[in-house]
Amino acid sequence: MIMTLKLTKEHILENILKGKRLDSRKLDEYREIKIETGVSKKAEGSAKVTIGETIVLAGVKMATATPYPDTPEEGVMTTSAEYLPMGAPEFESGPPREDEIILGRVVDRAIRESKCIDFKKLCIEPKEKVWMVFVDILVMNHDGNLFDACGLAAIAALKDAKMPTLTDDDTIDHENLKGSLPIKGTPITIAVKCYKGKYILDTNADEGEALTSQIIVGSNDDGTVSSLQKCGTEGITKKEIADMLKLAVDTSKKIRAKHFK
Amino acid sequence: MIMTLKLTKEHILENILKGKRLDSRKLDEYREIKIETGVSKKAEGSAKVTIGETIVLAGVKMATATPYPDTPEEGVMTTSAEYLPMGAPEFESGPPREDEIILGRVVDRAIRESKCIDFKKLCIEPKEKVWMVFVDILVMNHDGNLFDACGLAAIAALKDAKMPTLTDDDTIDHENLKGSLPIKGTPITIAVKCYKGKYILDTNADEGEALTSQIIVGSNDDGTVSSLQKCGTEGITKKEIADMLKLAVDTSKKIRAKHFK
Amino acid sequence: MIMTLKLTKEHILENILKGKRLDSRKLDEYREIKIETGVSKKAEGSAKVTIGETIVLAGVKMATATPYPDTPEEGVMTTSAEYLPMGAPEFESGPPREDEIILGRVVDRAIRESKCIDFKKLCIEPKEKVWMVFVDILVMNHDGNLFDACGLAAIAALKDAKMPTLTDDDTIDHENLKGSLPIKGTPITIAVKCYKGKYILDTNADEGEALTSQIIVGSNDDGTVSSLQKCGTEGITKKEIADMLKLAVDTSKKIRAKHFK
Amino acid sequence: MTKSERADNRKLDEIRPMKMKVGVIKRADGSAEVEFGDTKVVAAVYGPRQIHPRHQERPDRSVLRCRYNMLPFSVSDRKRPGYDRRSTELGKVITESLQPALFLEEFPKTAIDIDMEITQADAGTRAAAINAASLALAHAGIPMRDLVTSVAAGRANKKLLLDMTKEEEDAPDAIDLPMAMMPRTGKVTLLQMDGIVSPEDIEKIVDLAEIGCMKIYEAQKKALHEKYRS
Amino acid sequence: MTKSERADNRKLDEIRPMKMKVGVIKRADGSAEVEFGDTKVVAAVYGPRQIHPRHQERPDRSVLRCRYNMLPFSVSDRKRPGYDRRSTELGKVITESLQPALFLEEFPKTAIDIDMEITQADAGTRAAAINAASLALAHAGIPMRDLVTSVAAGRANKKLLLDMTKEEEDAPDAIDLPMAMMPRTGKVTLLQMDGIVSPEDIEKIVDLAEIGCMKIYEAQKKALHEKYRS
Amino acid sequence: MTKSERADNRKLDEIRPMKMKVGVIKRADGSAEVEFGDTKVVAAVYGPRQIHPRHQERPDRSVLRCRYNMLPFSVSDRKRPGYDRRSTELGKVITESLQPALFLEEFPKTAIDIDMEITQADAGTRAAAINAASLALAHAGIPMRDLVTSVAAGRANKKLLLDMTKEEEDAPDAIDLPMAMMPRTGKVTLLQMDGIVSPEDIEKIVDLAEIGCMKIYEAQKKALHEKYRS
Repeated sequence: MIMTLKLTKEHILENILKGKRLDSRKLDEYREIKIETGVSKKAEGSAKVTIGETIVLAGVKMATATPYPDTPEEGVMTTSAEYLPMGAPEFESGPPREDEIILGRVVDRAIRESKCIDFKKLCIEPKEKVWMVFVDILVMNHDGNLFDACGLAAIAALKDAKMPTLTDDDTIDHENLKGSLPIKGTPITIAVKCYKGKYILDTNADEGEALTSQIIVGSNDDGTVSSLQKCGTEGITKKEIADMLKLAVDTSKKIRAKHFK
Repeated sequence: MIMTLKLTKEHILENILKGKRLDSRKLDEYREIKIETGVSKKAEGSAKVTIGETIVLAGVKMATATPYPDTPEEGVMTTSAEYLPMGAPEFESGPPREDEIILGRVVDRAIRESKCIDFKKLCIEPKEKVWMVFVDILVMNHDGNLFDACGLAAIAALKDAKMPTLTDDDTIDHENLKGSLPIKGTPITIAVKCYKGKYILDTNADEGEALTSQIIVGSNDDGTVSSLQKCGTEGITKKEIADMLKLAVDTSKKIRAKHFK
Repeated sequence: MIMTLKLTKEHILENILKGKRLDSRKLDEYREIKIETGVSKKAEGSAKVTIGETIVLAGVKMATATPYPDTPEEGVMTTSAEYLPMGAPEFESGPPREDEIILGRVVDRAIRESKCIDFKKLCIEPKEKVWMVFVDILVMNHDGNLFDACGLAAIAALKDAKMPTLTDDDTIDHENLKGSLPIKGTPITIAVKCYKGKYILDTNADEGEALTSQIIVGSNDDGTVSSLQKCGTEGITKKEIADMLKLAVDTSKKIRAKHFK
Repeated sequence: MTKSERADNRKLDEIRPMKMKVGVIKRADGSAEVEFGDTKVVAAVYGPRQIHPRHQERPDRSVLRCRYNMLPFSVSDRKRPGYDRRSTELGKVITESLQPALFLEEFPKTAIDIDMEITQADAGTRAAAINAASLALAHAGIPMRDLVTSVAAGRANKKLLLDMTKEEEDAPDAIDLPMAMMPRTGKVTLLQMDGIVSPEDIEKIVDLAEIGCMKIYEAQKKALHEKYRS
Repeated sequence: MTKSERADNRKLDEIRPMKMKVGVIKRADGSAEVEFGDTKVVAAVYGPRQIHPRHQERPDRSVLRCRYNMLPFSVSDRKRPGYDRRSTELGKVITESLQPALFLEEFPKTAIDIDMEITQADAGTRAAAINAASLALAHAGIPMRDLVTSVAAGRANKKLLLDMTKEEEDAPDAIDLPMAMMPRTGKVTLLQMDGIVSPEDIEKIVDLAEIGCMKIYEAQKKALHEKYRS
Repeated sequence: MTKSERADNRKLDEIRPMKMKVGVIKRADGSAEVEFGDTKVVAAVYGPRQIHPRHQERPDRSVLRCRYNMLPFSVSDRKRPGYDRRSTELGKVITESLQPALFLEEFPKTAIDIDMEITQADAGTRAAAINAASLALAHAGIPMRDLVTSVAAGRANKKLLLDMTKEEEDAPDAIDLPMAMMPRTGKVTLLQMDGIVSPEDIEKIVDLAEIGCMKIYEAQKKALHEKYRS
């Protein structure tokens, strides 16, 4: 899948300038996206997202915690992404690498900043006890476009999740679930890569090696944007920013319409 | 003590096939076992076990802790084994290695699964406060057969231990001890090595390098078995399992009779 | 600044035997010392100390904590020193190195053992809640004599510190400060190096590489000593100890008089 | 009580519904997904390949390295990511259960890495992981003496049982004996046990586990055939 | 409300009082201290130099490594020393914001290390850190295509603002957009954003940030001239 | 009160009952066990030997590495295993106390490793550890200028005392001064102190510690003779 030869990289770039891709997709064309929910019975919510050969799992677990002193009546969420060693030959288990941290934080911000979760409703007792939502995202097979895949998996797992209940002696009953998480809307994360004025969506692993400049856009049902992050070691112009923003918002609408009715 | 030459290994194996050992012991013959208790005054209980040149120290300390939610009226025990850097040239201090973890966990299970400790009696206040028993086992000189030595040291230290008391303001008084731990019976861990139909007990360091296949059996006063673990990279037959089980149980009876009246 | 050539080291040592230094200071002469306080608005107290080109920052932060069981009515203090990567080409970020740990612990002891802080006054509620004082010392540019610089920065930051207040719901208000920390006196840490009967103060980075034997003395306003530590891989005589002690106490008096009226 | 009276209506020597699928992780050299009832595991193999860190390299053989990992949401109370003592132990005993089937001396100076991820845990995770790893090794084309096949047998409520559920494992008299073997030679390559039992009963439970292994062996071979037929 | 009505009486497109000083850390190859209002940062550069650990070495270029670190007392509640996820992320995005300005291929097999220490934090720390790092690189004599210059713009209380304070960032409708650019070419090298906003408003905020960058660029050049005049 | 009035009836300049035994850890190149009252320590030496990790190697000398470790059950409240700041500090100061007695330049590119394990702690553990390490070095046949010998002296309840107990260390006016020396030359190789005291009293306490070191030196020599006589 990954051809490490320099030739491949140059070949990919030459084709993109002509508006072509090696797998004959258009520059803004996605591979097939599949979203399955409820894939792990032990999780409060879970989702498996495949985009082409890329496979990502996300699971939601809940626990109780003390709220932060500055938001004594709000629940908390923590999102992290991890590359499983099985996901690619170059992944190895160990402390979280920069790329994993950024992946987790970008997905986290897209969800958090969209304010789609009503954290006030996750308060059990002000100042004392709130629900803590863990979103764990695992990359099982890496064939590119992890930002889109992880963002979709996270929001799909959150929307799939049911609330656990508290027993009389205040322990959590993970079997007896009741109602969904308080979520409104579907924030979606889209990575748009750019190369000499061309904009490319859903890059596979080889393309991702060749194309590093990108912005990742988290946007909402109403077309607003709630998070933005540029990655890569090349500068981009203001015009490119505006174009890529528009492309990301439009693309998120299509995906939302198709996969989250 | 450890001769690393391949010759040594072959020499050991050839002799074993003839039923002989380099130090002229029989295959099922132990080196001298010595068990001293009360070797560290600061510990609630302690024991030093020597088997030939192998030296192992175990100490018991107690603290208070919150019980696990699923056993709100039971105390807890944690057992760990560590190779001290002094124990052999190849030991180095650092994070626990696989072998140390398995050594600690096998000894832990032999004691825990025998149910010799009445954890209910280690409850101070249900759901709130129980006794936590720490068993720390240290390998001071490694000349083989660490499973037997560590198992003996752990149970001897537990049987030697006295309960600390709680002061009026709920701190632990380690000077004012009162009564033994609630222990019945003497689970004993025996490692039986096998090589082409021969069963060997109490291997020294050189023999241990040459012979890796073994089962470690935790057994009790009444001849029942409460833990079992195969180690080593060779398969064994069902007949060998049955033979080794019997040998382990018989051996544990002899050691129990001699060292724990 | 650091000349790593052996020649430099020998040159430094030859000169010291003649009572001379490469920068033409006398053996007991300091470079210029500057102490600025209030250098970080977010800290409860802070100080920047420069001695020649050496720059050290110290900051005090306070938090609440549970007291130690054996001192249920006393606040606690923790002091640590860290080499910032910017401080010298040989510093690298990572786990604390031996030298950093010793630097932090020597400064901590000089302050703690002088009993200049009245820890009883840092009790909020006996057994339950006390103030915890964090003193963080950072080496920003290392041109020698870190013990003196860090000791001065720590005590200057502590004397600069104001107490935060507690809000009605027991959170800390770091904006609303009230009164100083309960500190009496000014313990000062002086490192005296010795070489063949010569005593040298305030060594720069090159000199510090050449001269490793030293004692570090923490002393007080009344001329008493409250901490002492020998460092370096050479032995010293009893007479040298006595001489160096006296030199350190006298020097601390001069510095105290000049910089802490 | 009849033989079929288990909470899930299985017979005493019946294995939970199994699913096995080979070739689920495209980037890996070999992979498989295995389900036993509500226990699910994915295993993937990389290798033989260059070994990092290099000091682990052996001049005369390949080094087999197995990682056993539970995903954070595979259990009721979230599991903190990262190694713990249990997973370290299981990585080691699983390595030892698979090694007898491999010809490591044929691939000197390399590593064979197996990553086993438990995606849903309901008893028998180590046996499921071994079965999946064994399929993934075969799928990777790594030469093997035999498939390694694994199941736990044990006792609950005075009955000897095959492939216990979490519920059965919680019985007051429960004993749990996970075993792995190479069916062609009958050699046992993993054997662990917890719980008080007589040596005679251990032999019966080992026999029961052997029966289970034979059934699983057939299922493994079928899964491999399906992969290569398609 | 007039345009000048911000809590600190600044105009909407006004930057907080700036101080920039080059050459503050003698041991380093280059260094600078930068203040924006109550935010203070010191940056120092070492390199190009030999790289440790050696496996990070690249045969065809220098490796730029940026550390962003908040001192424990730079914030209200003491920050535990050591890396956290936020500082790891910022180290990475700051690296990417500076790299386009450098000629890393001219120094193969070396590292260029930048240490940025936040001594006092009141919003805009990453922008201040980039400005300081850029000055430190220039001071170290490392060839650059352009200075990199950075500021955050955003929205608070329905107004679009430049260089927000911590107070402004806490407004219920706040959005914060830190940006870095190379002024000569107008290429944006860092862009992040949090908070709900329309794509059109993003464009306006980017324009505002660009105005800020131009002002900071002048201040940076002045600070370098002062250093070299003296 | 007479001079002999200490809680344990010792004289002010009397050392607690000592036991010293050489050669207690067979695998080590040298070893010793030392007791001072209720303080017990075992020390063992490996080396000169190849050094790992290799980057610690020095071309012109051996590297002395000392580990000081308290066993978890050597103190009243269990000590968590693993390094802490105190044990790191003690490892370093003990290294510096022993190094002056060794000829490290005779064993370039090697390590000499000393492991000191406190099995029972009741004051004076670092002094006991140094005495044991010194015996272990001699037992390992490593050439030394002199044995290093160590004891703590100090003050409690207004009296200057040798070899204080934990109880004495807890007196409100306590000062504790651990010292090590090479008796033949009188060179002090370790000196630490905590507690408020005049410079004049420090000199007296150092004199007292010197007296203690001389007594311990005799005991060390006797322990070595006993080992080699037998």
